[in-house]
Amino acid sequence: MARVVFPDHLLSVTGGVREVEVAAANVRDLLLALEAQFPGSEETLAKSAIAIDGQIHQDAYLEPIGSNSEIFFMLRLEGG
Amino acid sequence: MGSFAYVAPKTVRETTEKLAELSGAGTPTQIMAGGTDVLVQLRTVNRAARTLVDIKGLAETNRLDIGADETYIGAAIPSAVLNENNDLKTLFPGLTEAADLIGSTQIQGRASIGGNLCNSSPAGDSIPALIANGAVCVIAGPGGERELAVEDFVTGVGQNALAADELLLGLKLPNPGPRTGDAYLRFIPRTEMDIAVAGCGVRLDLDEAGVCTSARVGIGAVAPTALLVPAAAEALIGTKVDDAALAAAGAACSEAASPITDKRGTVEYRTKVISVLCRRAGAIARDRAAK
Amino acid sequence: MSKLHVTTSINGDPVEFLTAPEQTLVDVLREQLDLTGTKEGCSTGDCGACSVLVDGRLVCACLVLAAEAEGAEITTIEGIATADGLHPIQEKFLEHAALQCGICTPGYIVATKALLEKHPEPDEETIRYWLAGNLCRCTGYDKIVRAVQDAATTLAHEA
Amino acid sequence: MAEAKDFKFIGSRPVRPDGVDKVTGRAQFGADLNLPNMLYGRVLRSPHAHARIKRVDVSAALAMPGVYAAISGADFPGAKHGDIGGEGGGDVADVAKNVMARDKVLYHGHAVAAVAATSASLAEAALEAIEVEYDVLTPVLDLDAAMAADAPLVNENCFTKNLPEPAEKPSNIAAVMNLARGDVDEGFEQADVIVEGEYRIPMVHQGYIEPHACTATVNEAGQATVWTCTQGHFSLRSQTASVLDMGIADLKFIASEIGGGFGGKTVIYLEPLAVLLSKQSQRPVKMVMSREEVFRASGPAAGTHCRIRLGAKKDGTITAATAWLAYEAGAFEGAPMGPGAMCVFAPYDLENFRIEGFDVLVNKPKVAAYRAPGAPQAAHAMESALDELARELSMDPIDLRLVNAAQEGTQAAYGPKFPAIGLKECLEAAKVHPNYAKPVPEGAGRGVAVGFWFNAGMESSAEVHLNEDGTVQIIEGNPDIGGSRASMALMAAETLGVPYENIRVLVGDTEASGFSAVTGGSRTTFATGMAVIQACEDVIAQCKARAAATWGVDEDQVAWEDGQAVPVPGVNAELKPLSLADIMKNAARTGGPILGRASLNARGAGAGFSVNFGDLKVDDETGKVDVLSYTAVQDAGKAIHPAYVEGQMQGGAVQGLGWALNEEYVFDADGVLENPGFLDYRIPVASDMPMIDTQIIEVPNPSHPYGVRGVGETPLCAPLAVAANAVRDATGVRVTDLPLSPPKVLAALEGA
Repeated sequence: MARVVFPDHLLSVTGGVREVEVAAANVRDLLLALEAQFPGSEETLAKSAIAIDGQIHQDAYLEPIGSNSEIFFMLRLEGG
Repeated sequence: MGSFAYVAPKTVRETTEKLAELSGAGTPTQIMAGGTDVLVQLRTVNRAARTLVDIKGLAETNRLDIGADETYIGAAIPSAVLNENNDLKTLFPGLTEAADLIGSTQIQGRASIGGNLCNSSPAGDSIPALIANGAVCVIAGPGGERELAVEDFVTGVGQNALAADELLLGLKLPNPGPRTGDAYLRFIPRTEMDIAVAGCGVRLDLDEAGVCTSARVGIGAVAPTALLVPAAAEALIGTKVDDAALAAAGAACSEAASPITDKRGTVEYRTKVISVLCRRAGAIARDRAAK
Repeated sequence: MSKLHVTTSINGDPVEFLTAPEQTLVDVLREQLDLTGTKEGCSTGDCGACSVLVDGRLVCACLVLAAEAEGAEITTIEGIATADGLHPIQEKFLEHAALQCGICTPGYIVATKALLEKHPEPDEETIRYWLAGNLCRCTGYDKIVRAVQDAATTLAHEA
Repeated sequence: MAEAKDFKFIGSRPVRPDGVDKVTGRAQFGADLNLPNMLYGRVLRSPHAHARIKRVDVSAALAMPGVYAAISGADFPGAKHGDIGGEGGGDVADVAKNVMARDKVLYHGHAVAAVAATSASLAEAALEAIEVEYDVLTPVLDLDAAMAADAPLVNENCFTKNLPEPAEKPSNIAAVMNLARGDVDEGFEQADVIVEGEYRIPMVHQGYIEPHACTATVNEAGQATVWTCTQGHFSLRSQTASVLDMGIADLKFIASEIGGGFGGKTVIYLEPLAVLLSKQSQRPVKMVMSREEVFRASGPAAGTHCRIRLGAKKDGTITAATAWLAYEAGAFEGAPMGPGAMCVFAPYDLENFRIEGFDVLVNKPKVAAYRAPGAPQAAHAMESALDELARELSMDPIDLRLVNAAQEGTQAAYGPKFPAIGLKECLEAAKVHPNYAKPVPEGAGRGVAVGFWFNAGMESSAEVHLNEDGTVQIIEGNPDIGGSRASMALMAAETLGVPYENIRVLVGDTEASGFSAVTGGSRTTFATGMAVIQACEDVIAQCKARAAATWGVDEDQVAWEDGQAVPVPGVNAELKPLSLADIMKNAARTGGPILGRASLNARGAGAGFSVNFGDLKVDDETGKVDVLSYTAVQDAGKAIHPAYVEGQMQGGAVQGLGWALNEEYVFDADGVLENPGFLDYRIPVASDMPMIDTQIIEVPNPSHPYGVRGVGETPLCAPLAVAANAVRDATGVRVTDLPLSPPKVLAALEGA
């Protein structure tokens, strides 16, 4: 089960839940699982950046997720 | 809206007649030499159409004449040219330094002391140095020439004593004595390219014993016009221009100043810094005189 | 508003053009003569991107009326390289990566040419104060100064 | 993983392939295009910082001779909500209303109408004929005042986002953000020493020397071609399509050379106006901003108000840290408080921290990115506080940072664990750097600070074509601001094994190259470089197949070494190796032209750390600060073209020093910018600066074939605090606000 952590500004879509454990093979499955647990969350979470074991991804979808990966949802990053 | 025109007369007579004709017809007119102030204002603060009268073509505005006891500097000579004249730099280091501080190398390729003076900005770099050196303005009009002390030339922010049909031909400066020194310092936040937050020109004469026998102190950017500060001169005369005398002269400058707060500096800051500049410029002038 | 007819010389070629009295030299160079190598960053003489030589004197083309070009010798960036190749200043700017975006480079090259003609072996301070009127926001000036120093040494050897 | 092998081309300093045109004046920048029949466009800008628009009437202007088009907000399709796409930042409706005001003008200089005429002076005259009726409102200019509950509202329908409970009342606070970990109160309990600081920085500008400029031409079929100086023509195309409700296929964007951007040219300002004016007049329209317009109405960097509190043990270990970071957004939400909040503590391994970020509307231009957007302001606060902490503990400032430095495996303040990063290596290198050993000159002080930026990946495309003689043409979609064409050619030379001189690089327009995100986010060499490398690998695969066909062997019996197809050991040894030229000579018979391509969303952008230190002198009679020496140490992962990596470090340092010493937006009480020009908006000039010494550290980024990390933005983060800490060291007085202008420093000296 991967450990998934939500930052403060996303707590509004997870009903205040900061951390969950989710089994998912990739980001697509993770988002579907989270949508089931937190209806309506997919739209916002899909637009967030997501860090999987330290690697930050802006538009993750098919990235693999390990059985004990550490997942952080983050603000989408821009540059200048 | 009227339209722009550009004329480049070849003689003083042609110029004064043109100025009289234009002012008679009520046509807005602007004399230009290097144009580095005129064209900036044309693009920003004052876009009104006018006739530009370019005086760079006249012999009198380009003449540089170092005489036995007096030097004539044509109003239109670019400061870059002045700073290539070693005799002039030896005689008037402070004044040529001031001219050398006006803007970048590119600006100095065009900007003239006459233009700087006629623009009559409170912060014009050459003006305090001209005042310190006791410069006299040579003005030509339809009726002929007249002379005016430079400290009386600037009459207000951006205003001067020229009538609509007059032009500044040049400046006459008394040559320095054997033990005369002049210096000009200004304060700017960077090392180049800024308008002076405060500026101070000092010229003084020493006797053999190193006692100051005469002095003139001009300050800029700390009042609507550059000012001659007699009190500062008195603080130096009769002294060896030591730290105490310089401090007194500096205090006199702060006293004489009536600065404003704007995007370049505050009242308090300008009042303090003008005394620092006076002290430092006075020391340089003293060391140059003692040499 | 009648235009003035101006006869001048640009990079050694005779040129004639019509100009409005208040039009500036940079305007005519770029919009009428298609000499767009001279750049415009501010139009108030503060950035130096429009540096050109007028009768050998380094000036900002935005603060010179086109009408004042009458009978003058104008040199722009397009006149620096010759048939036998780049000028050493241009080569050294490339060699030292003394440009990144390149908008200030034409002004810098013309200004450096004027500098080295007046001061064949300038020290760092002379270079920096001479070029203080040429703003650059990308390089932090370091490599520009080194390129100018190297060009000076090269030109001194060739002279 | 890029083993530390020695490279053949990478790491060398060749002349850039596009260099000759840039030193001869041939290179075409935004304003350099003149088309036949072309009109000149000018914009009417609001004289008020905050007003309701009651009426705009352009008819009188349109009727003037020589005027062929005139538009105002009414000419734009209804702005719809939704993400603008690309990096424009924020909501389509906001970007659309920033391009041209609709019901309200929200900053002095906000575009209200525009005309196109046969000459610039005619267009200027036409602006005066446009009638606009305003209902002037009170402007909100001060960041703190804007946050007050009863402040006048910039936008009546702005409700603070991300609050625990949905906001009931509108506010100028567009969004809040919190990041926290551990127990901060407990942490402060354990601390032997606590320091606090409050820091204010005014709005500043990127200061690019080329004003925004574009030319648009729309044909009778409604298809538009737009030449523009931009960091990302694909992004500007999609923003323009959204704002004008046009199909992307009807918009061709051509990137001219760009005269500097630093994040400020990732947003549309003139492009939609030029397209509409050209559509209305059926003639090409050229629009060039004056320098005054660039300052008043492009995208400056956010002014900030930050508070930092740090608790630490005697040995320097930070036990607790809090940051309160308020950022000006300008007229529309979107201040970079998110990245700022994520960066403020990022370089450090902290157990207990709390970060609060605020995105605050004020009646000033809509802010845009400026090189690591949001990070320099946050780093100034944190690194200033750390300097005070080091003094309290009488520790060397580098040692204090070493004690707390993040490294591989550290849980970053913004969430995930760090992969391989180079902060410790930079700190160690700085500590033993000869300049750090030199004594601080008389009357001067030394400041130290750390810089950090995430660096971005995002999407890139590249094609590599082989010419008939085996020379190489790269086509990619990233405008070249800092020498990136040279880096692409070096990475291609290394991958293909062919000389750098044989390679040309084209920055293709939106019809010629595949989609690429902006040149920004320090991503170009990393992400577009990765696409170029993969496209080269595609070419190599095809060449090996052609060689196999030529030799009559299987493809897996062919290897690629030093730019040639060679038989693998054991296969017929007399086969002569085939170079690109050999393969291309025979290409028609073995399958036709060879063209490699790659498109990707680059993963694994490596974080970029820097350590800077500098000696600055203060004239205690005038408060003037002079920079005596400056040293920048930065981890580039792998420096592809070291001269251009040094250039980013030197340019960023001088921009940072300008920000610290002299640069600021000075507004009057009515919200009018008083210094919209290079005379009084003082960026550093050549004579202000010493040489900027650089040292490149190379801790390879495992996710890039050659170990590349982005280097473009980190350089701006440390210099602000280096200057502040050096002035503190020199004078004994901590000036917390920027800029460290002479009046402010003198007042602080006299106050002490």
